[in-house]
Amino acid sequence: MSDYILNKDYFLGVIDDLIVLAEEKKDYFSELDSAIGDGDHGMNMSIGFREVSKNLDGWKDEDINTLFKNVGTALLDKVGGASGPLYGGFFSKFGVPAKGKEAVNFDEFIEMMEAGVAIIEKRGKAVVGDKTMVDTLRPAVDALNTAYHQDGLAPKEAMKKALEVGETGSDSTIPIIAKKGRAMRLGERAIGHRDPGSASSAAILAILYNRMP
Amino acid sequence: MSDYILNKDYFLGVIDDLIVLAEEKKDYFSELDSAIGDGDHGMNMSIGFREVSKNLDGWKDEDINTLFKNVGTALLDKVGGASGPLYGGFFSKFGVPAKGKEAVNFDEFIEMMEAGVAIIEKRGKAVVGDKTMVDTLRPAVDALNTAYHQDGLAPKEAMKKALEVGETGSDSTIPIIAKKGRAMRLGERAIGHRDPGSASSAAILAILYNRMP
Amino acid sequence: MKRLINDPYDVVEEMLAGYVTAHKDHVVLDQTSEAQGRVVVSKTAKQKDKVGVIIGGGSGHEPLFLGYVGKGFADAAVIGNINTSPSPDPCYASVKAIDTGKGCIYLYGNYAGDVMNFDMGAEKADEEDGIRVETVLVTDDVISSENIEDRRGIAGDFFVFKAAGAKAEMGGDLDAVVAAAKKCNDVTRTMGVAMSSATLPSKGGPIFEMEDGDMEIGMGIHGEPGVRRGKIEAADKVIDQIMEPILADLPYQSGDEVYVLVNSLGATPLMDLHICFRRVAEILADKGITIYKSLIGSFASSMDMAGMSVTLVKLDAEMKELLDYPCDTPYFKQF
Amino acid sequence: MKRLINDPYDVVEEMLAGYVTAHKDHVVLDQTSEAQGRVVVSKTAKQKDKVGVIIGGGSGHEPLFLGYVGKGFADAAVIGNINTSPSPDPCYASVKAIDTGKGCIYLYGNYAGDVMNFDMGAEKADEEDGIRVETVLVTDDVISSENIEDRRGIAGDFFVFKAAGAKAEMGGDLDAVVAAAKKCNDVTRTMGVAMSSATLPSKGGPIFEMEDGDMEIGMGIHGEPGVRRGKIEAADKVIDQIMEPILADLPYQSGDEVYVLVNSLGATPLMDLHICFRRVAEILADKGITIYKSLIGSFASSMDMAGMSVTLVKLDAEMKELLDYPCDTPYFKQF
Ligand SMILES: Nc1ncnc2c1ncn2[C@@H]1O[C@H](COP(=O)(O)OP(=O)(O)O)[C@@H](O)[C@H]1O
Ligand SMILES: Nc1ncnc2c1ncn2[C@@H]1O[C@H](COP(=O)(O)OP(=O)(O)O)[C@@H](O)[C@H]1O
Ligand SMILES: [Mg+2]
Ligand SMILES: [Mg+2]
Ligand SMILES: [Mg+2]
Ligand SMILES: [Mg+2]
Repeated sequence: MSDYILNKDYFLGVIDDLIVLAEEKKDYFSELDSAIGDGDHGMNMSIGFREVSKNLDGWKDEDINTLFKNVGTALLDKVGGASGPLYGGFFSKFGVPAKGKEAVNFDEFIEMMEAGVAIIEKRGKAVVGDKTMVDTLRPAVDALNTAYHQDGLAPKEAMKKALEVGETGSDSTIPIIAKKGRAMRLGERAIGHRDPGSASSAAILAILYNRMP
Repeated sequence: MSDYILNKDYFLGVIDDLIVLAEEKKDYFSELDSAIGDGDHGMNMSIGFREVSKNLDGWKDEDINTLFKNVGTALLDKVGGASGPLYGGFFSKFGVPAKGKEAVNFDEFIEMMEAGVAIIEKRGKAVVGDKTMVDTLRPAVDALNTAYHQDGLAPKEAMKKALEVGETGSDSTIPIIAKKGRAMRLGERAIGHRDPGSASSAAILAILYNRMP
Repeated sequence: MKRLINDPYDVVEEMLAGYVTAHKDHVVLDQTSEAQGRVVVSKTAKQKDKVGVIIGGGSGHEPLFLGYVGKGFADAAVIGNINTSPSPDPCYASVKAIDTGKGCIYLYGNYAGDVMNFDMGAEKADEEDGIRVETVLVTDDVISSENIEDRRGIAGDFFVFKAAGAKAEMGGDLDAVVAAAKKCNDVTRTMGVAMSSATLPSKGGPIFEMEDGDMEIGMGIHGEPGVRRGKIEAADKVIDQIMEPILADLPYQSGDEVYVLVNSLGATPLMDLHICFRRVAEILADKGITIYKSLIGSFASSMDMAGMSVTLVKLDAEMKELLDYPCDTPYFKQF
Repeated sequence: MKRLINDPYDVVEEMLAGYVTAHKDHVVLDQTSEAQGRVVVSKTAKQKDKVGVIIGGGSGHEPLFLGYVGKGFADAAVIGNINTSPSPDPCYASVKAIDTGKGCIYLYGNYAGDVMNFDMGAEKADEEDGIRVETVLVTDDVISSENIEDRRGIAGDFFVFKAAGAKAEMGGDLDAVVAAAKKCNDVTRTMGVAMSSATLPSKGGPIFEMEDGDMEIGMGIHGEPGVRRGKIEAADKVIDQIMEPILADLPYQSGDEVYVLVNSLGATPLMDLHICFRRVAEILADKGITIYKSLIGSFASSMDMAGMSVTLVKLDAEMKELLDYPCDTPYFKQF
């Protein structure tokens, strides 16, 4: 057990960065979605995080669990589509291991990550190799676990490793066909294009990493 | 009275040239109509003269009157719009002074021209200055009369004069507003554009002139 | 060009062949030689003695005109080439096809070409068959002229045809049908905006060039230029500019009732039309004008032109009865 | 972009505001907080005890879905953002708004996002209110997968919804309504072609670039890529390429009867649709397949996308009865 602590300021900072990300990468995510989907992944993220941004002030005194439950509910309610329930689920479950808390240690943080990714897998029924956000997130969380618990890396180093693995996971969606989501009907035509959800997931990992003390 | 004769070969040659004109100038006439009308004057002429072309072989043994009545009826039936009844009327009446004849002298030819233009004026109720085909045809026919009967020019010279006056008449449609046809609703916005019907009329005059022996 | 056609010289004939097959329960094509394959006749025509209602004009405005042939609306439509009035013989043939001895009415938008051709058809019906044919021209486009009788007919056609069709179905004589059509035309005003040209099959391209992002206020449904060109603005601002001349053109008072048509010229989606309608409704509510009913869709198009128009019909009890009267056509049903 | 909108983030709310005002005789917007302003409810909902029929999906396909809410068709439509499934709470709210104790059916096109959200809505209805909600996914797009259950739903939605709506109106129980919807889906096949992308309001431009003069066979109604891109060909050739996979996918014999829908994705005019229909009819006649009825227009769009689709429904007596059953909605009426 370490004395490495991620407090509410960290998580509020993450949410701030997510709000900025959703605006700044809107066109990029939509562009990726245009090639193999319906061109709205950026707009979906933007709609969701605008709703978060609108309400965030009222949530700042809540514990980490309630804070992220609110974020998740905002995404779930406002976005729809595939990414609404998936990211909505991610954030709704992300806070659960931090119930009633104002700060978490790194073990708890890893539990949070696992809880978030697990609900995405459950709802979307996708596995690694299906060309979805799971291709980023599952290997990243597994790497986080291994790096921290097995290889004994320091928290931020472990998260750096997770990010790298997640980014590689996103890259790995490029040369393959899709087995889930809109792109699954494209067959060979999906080859050569990065999955948009895998890209937004990698960007979320980057924020979680960059904000770490 | 002169011994200058326009025989059926002349008129058949004119019809041949009109068929070629309608194809070759299709885009030009439509282009003019795009600016101040609905962009179809070339297509209308083409539809009409394709019908003439399709049936012409069967009409070649008819007298000049029947020949042109058939041309006029083809235009009237197939074209519609403004130019259908106007040019349809022109050709239907053009042959009347040549009823039962295989050739006409130049007096008769002038009567034919007058008959054709008169029905356009009657049907369209336009006068010179309204920015229509009348701006070409009325001054041209008047000039033809004057040049031949008053100034004593030779037939082909008189027709040359008529063509020049007709072309000037078409030019005169450019700087004015329209009082008839689709362009009448444009007010000032019609200024600077040649009336498409005045252009096709000038082209018809040119054929009548060029084919003259 | 983004059109699905075969030979551009065949578009009208092929469209009609498709139309009468698809809508065989409602219409047939007049087979007489004079009709030239251009007269769409209601299967209910001549089923009872009534004034014959004939509408028509150029093609490329579908569902106008042929879409409104059927019981309680028009008995026949005469179909011209694209953007071009039909020729006189089909106009004449349509009378022969539907007259039951009570005379006929020609209804169409006020364009020089249509007037010449239909007038010749009416003359022939009078001279050859002694059938009385009256004409009412639709002149709803407020922006096309100061003088009402010089204005052209656009989406307001729909209402004028509907009113006349209802009056005829109700058993009105020719004078009464003419009066109903005129009355409806008198209270109907339209104005439109275009954001692109239609694609002319013969040209394989647009009638005229329009920069992407430009709009033209007051453009006609054949692509005739409008009153001014500018950058596309927010929907609400565009609607404000359309509503102002419409409302200014007829005296309106608080408490008046209107029928509203928000019409797509082709490529403007129902999403945008409803956003625009929302603004129309706000403006009318502001002025105390009540919306009796609304129609939102493509009722008078210009093929694939991007753009729309707003039509208001000022209502009284008679006009409501006429516009509400049942009818059954392929593109407008009301029971 | 050639669209008439205000703030792109407001398009759906403004469209709905316009919609419920324009079609106030037919629908209301559910005012509960769970509905989030995204549930369009028929005025006839709950008027009699019957199975509740709920349709829905992303916006931008109008008149799908909201246009088919009304008597004898759908009791409610749940409306998502553009090209995006609605979220779970409105799906749930729609059940609460219309259930009469006989259970409800969710009907929508087979897309991962829709399945997730509607499933969560159904779970909530079961858990919180014990209301049974069944789901039938529409999978009519022949070209989208070899496996029927992986195919997406496009214009065939219309028929599947109609069949279920009729069965519910006729008094069928939930199992019967599910069976009717499934049976209709089993005999419905669609294929489409696109010649442009729709304009995404959020982007102010097309979802993807397409060269003018290109077409994409098999493209989805959200702009999902199709099976191949090529130059636009003559309408008859394009229809031949569409009809072949449709007819090959279900066993047809001479003497079979079909309902035909030739659907515009937005910017393809009725003129072209009828030219295309003409070819469809020729092909069917060649094979001895009889056209029972035809619909030609924009029934499931992709905003201003240029393109069209052909849908065939293979009919038996039951399917005819269901599809002919009276209904009254803003965008489809049958009496
Ligand atoms: N079944 C699934 N499981 C996991 N992720 C999925 C699934 N379906 C889609 N996704 C992810 O969602 C992304 C698309 O999100 P978005 O464009 O916002 O939604 P939509 O596909 O409804 O338009 C895809 O790129 C993919 O990463
Ligand atoms: N009332 C009229 N009198 C004389 N010529 C007219 C009249 N109306 C239109 N025209 C002529 O017809 C031409 C347009 O012909 P065309 O484009 O073929 O028909 P439409 O206007 O029906 O599309 C105009 O350029 C003008 O010269
Ligand atoms: Mg998407
Ligand atoms: Mg013209
Ligand atoms: Mg014309
Ligand atoms: Mg989407």
